[in-house]
Amino acid sequence: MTPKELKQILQALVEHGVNELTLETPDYKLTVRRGGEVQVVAMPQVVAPPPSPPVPVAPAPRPEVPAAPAPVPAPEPVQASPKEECAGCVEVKAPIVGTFYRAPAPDAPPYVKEGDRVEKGQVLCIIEAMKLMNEIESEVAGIVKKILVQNGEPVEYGQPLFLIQPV
Amino acid sequence: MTPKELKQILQALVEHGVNELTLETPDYKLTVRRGGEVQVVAMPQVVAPPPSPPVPVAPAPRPEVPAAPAPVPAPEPVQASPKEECAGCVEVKAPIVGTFYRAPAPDAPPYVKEGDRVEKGQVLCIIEAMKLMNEIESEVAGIVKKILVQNGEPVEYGQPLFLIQPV
Amino acid sequence: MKKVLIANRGEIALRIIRAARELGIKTVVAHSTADEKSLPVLLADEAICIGPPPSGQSYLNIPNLLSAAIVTGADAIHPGYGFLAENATFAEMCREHGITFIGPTPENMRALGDKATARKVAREAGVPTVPGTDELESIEEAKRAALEIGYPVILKASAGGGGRGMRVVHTEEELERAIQQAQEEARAAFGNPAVYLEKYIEEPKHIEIQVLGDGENVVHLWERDCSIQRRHQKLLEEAPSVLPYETRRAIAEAAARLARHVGYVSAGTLEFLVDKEGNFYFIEMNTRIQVEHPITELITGIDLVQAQFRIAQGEKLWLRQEDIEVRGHAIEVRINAEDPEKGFRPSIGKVETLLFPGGPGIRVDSHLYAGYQIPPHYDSLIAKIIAWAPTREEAIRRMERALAETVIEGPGLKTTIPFHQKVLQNAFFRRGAVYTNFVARRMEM
Amino acid sequence: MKKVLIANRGEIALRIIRAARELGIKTVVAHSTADEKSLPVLLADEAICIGPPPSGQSYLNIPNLLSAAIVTGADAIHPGYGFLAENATFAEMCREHGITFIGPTPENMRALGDKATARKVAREAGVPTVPGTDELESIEEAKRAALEIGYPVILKASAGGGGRGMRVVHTEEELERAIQQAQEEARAAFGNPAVYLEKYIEEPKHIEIQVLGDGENVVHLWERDCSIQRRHQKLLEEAPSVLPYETRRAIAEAAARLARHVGYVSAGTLEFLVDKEGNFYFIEMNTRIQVEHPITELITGIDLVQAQFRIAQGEKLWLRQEDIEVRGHAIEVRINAEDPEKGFRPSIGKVETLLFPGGPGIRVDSHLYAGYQIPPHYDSLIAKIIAWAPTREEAIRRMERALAETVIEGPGLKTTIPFHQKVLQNAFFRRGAVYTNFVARRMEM
Repeated sequence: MTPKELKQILQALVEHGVNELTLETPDYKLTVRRGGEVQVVAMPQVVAPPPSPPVPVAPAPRPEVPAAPAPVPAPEPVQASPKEECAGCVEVKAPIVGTFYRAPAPDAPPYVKEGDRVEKGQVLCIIEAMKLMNEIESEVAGIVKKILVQNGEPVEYGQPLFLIQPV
Repeated sequence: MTPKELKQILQALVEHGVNELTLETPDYKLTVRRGGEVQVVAMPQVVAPPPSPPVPVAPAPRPEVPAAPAPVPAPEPVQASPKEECAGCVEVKAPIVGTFYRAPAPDAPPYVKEGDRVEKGQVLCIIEAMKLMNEIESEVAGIVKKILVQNGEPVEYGQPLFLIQPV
Repeated sequence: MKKVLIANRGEIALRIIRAARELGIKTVVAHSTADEKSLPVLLADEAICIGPPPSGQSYLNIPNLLSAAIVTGADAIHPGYGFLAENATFAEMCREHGITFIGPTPENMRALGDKATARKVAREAGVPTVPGTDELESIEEAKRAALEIGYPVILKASAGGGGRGMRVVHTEEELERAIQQAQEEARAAFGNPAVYLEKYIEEPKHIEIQVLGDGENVVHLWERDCSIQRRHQKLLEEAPSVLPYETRRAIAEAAARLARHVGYVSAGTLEFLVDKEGNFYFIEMNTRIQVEHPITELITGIDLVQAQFRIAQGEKLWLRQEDIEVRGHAIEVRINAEDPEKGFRPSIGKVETLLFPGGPGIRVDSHLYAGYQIPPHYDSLIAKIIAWAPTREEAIRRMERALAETVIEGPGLKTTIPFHQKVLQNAFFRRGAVYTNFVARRMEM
Repeated sequence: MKKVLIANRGEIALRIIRAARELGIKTVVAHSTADEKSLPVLLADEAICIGPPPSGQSYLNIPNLLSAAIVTGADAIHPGYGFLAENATFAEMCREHGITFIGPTPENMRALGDKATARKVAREAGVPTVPGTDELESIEEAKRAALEIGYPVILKASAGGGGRGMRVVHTEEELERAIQQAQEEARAAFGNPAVYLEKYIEEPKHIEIQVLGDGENVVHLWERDCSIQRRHQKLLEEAPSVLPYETRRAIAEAAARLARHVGYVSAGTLEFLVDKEGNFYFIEMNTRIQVEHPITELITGIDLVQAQFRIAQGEKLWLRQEDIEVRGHAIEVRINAEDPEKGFRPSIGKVETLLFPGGPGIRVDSHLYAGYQIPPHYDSLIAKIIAWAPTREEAIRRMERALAETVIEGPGLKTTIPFHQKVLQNAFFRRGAVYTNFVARRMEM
């Protein structure tokens, strides 16, 4: 997907008041949540073996219309917590509002990357709030399983930042 | 599906005030709920043996259904229909609005009393509407099991007047 | 007046309950079996079932309605709009049974009941009507009349309606052939070839004047612009119009003159077509409260339904013309359970999720509640949202804000909200360029 | 101004969204985790979580709020009422970060921030305050002062509040003993025996004047009567008051003079006590929008929250005093999730059944929706119902009608609706005999 295509999609979402979108093609999987994060996860290109007889496509899951009146307005769909991706992991959440940075300076290496082992109290990232750099430390010793926020993105209070598998 | 196509679709939805849509083509399945989630799941036209364990498509998140809120205002408590008091009985209902009289004149004996046997077409009571006396006849032959309205009371359209056990 | 029987349903029944309650008058709602669980029935002091769902057997059932008033001890009947509201016989029967009919006298209704009589009365009162002829006898007569009226003219079938047999004629050359075509169409459609001729008014505004009368004195409450229509159904109304003050005043004064001429009692509305030059032509009078009455209430501060009650109780008009002051601008949108994407096809269903707008300048008149099942037997109006603001531009933005926060949802339920949002965004609408064919021409609907 | 961060919650957050939306300004609601599912969060263009439920860590968390404005690209902050609305430091920090604070200047807040400073400023502007002394040094001084002020007088603890250490004194004979008692009470309650003396105003009305200023020009929007209070909490407000026109005008002009004296910017309210003779005394100024602002909006037609936005954008005041015209009468009731039968104990819960009133003259400002769980962390205001009508008597009857059709129900949920219904029926209230101890005296609550 080209940036131009992505931009067109985002523009379309904004223009049409869509809050969330998941797009899966053989080439890519796109998840967009307006006001939240944008993720483009490249899927491995797989060369398909010769065609075999088509298999009936199972109906894709679709939100069922609630039988009972939904509250007004309907609550946002309950999202699978990032934590569910990693049983036993600890979520490190943003304790303040600000901008998330993975490194102390633009040209410096990141504090941690996925797969790193970290100690309790080790700095994982900084959150800049009102020009103050706040270091966020790991609450546990463990392996960084996932970094949930892109460098330079704004984070709100309580937003999950890292998944850490305690060791 | 190209972004342009998607945009066209979204535009179409907005223009047409559609809130929810499911579209299946050989290429993809699209589920859109405006204001809620949007899913575009591209289906491979040709089903190939999975190159890796397929990622199960998680059931689409759906708003939690609250314990059905009562309508506003709450419906009146369901009353036991008079008919339930006498299985097999026929209800004679008021076909017009007016005042119910059991007798043709204040000093006359009532047309019928409970326990009486009546023939089909026999007069059961009169309903006075705008100074006109309307005779109400029995639709069946049977026993008058119950008289449900007091003499001189107003009755509304459809109000049960008698229970008659057909014989 | 102690107790009123409301011979109507839906939002207007609720509106009448509200007026009566504020005046300390008890309410009885007469309802069909289909409306047993409706909000007016649930909120009224009393309710009485008067027939099965078809309105011919319930809301139009005069004996049952009168009988319902008598057995519940109601001393007055408010007919709302539609149904029996303009039925002179019903008003007369109420009078015969000693029940106050809240509305004009039967004599008022008869004087203004059909268009032809109303036009005659208007001419007597010196109020202009659309110039036209009787049935045309000859081409020569048609030519003479058209010349006198001035082109363009429109040919209409005497027996007709719904556009069939109609022909707009711009020049004398076209006239003869057009008459022949119109006659053929009229014969085919109605079995009667007779046609007549009228001045054709291009892009007219539909302007109506609200009046209140006590049989002697009449005041006008200025105008409403109801040009946003689709197939003669009003969809969005506003007050005041964007017409110049002098035009507005001239129309309003003509309307009051006509109402005074017939000794009009109660609330009523006089409809006019207004052409681009500001010429205005009386069409007909509605001898009842109207759906769009709230916009007049918002700009004048006068409660029209309460006024109907007070006049019906014999109160002499407490308002002089100089007491009536217009403040700001009001817009009403009619939210119908219809699908504007599918030719405004009725879209009934159950209302599961409901959130009405609130905050400054917003009024909601609706009989909906969460869980309400919209019955298929009656008209599709489910809510009126009315916005007031100091200026037209602010009222439009306020209405847009209000519609954006409104939620009326249920399985399969569609409403006209998206249609109204498009009207409000339309550049022609925003600059006030509205006329009766606006929806067809600017909205392509 | 392109985007505003709303540093508040509940109905006022929704009110600000509405004003911003009508002005074409985007909205970001800053919210605690407890308000994640609140209506303002659901209706705003964006939302950002700024802390856990306790307001000290969320709605009063200045760094998180400023940071939230910065990361969301908001160029303005509206503080609503309560929380940080009257915090001069917060207003200053907004200014330092280039964010427009929608409200008065920090200088305005400091000039009027505490009662003592505000009284001094009032005296400079020639606005009367309640006559009183500093801390009393001797009995002789107290006697002199009391004689000058005129009996009855009230003794108050310098360190105090909440009625402790207070003593009303009607004659000089009682004075010495009363001072001794008051000093003892003050020492016991606050560890400081110092007391001072003030004129005692019997059965005062609590009258407040709404003003709008741009730093140079100030207009007043007349008064609100907020006398219906329970333990200094306002419960029902109305505008205008029943005071004579001359008194109303004198108070309003004094208020405008004071606001002009400090170069007041934005919307603000000046509170006065008014005695039975029509003497009025300035008490304090609220440098923010107030809960009861809608009644002023309804009688003047002016949107006060939009006015705050426009003034904050640097617009010069577009209203002259003569443009502000009062029409009719408005009443607001505050519907709190409290049980009036149990000492107004908070009664939180889930709103399962909800039906707000509608129809003519009714405005609802509420963040409730069916299914909303009222969080226990914040104040108990859940809805404001406001009624407008041409006269006070009609407004009262309209409010009674509106409350009768309101349904706010859920398991264990109680509201103050029954309390308001009793106030509206009270004969003293109906004839306008209201004063700050009305609820205690006439409602025995």
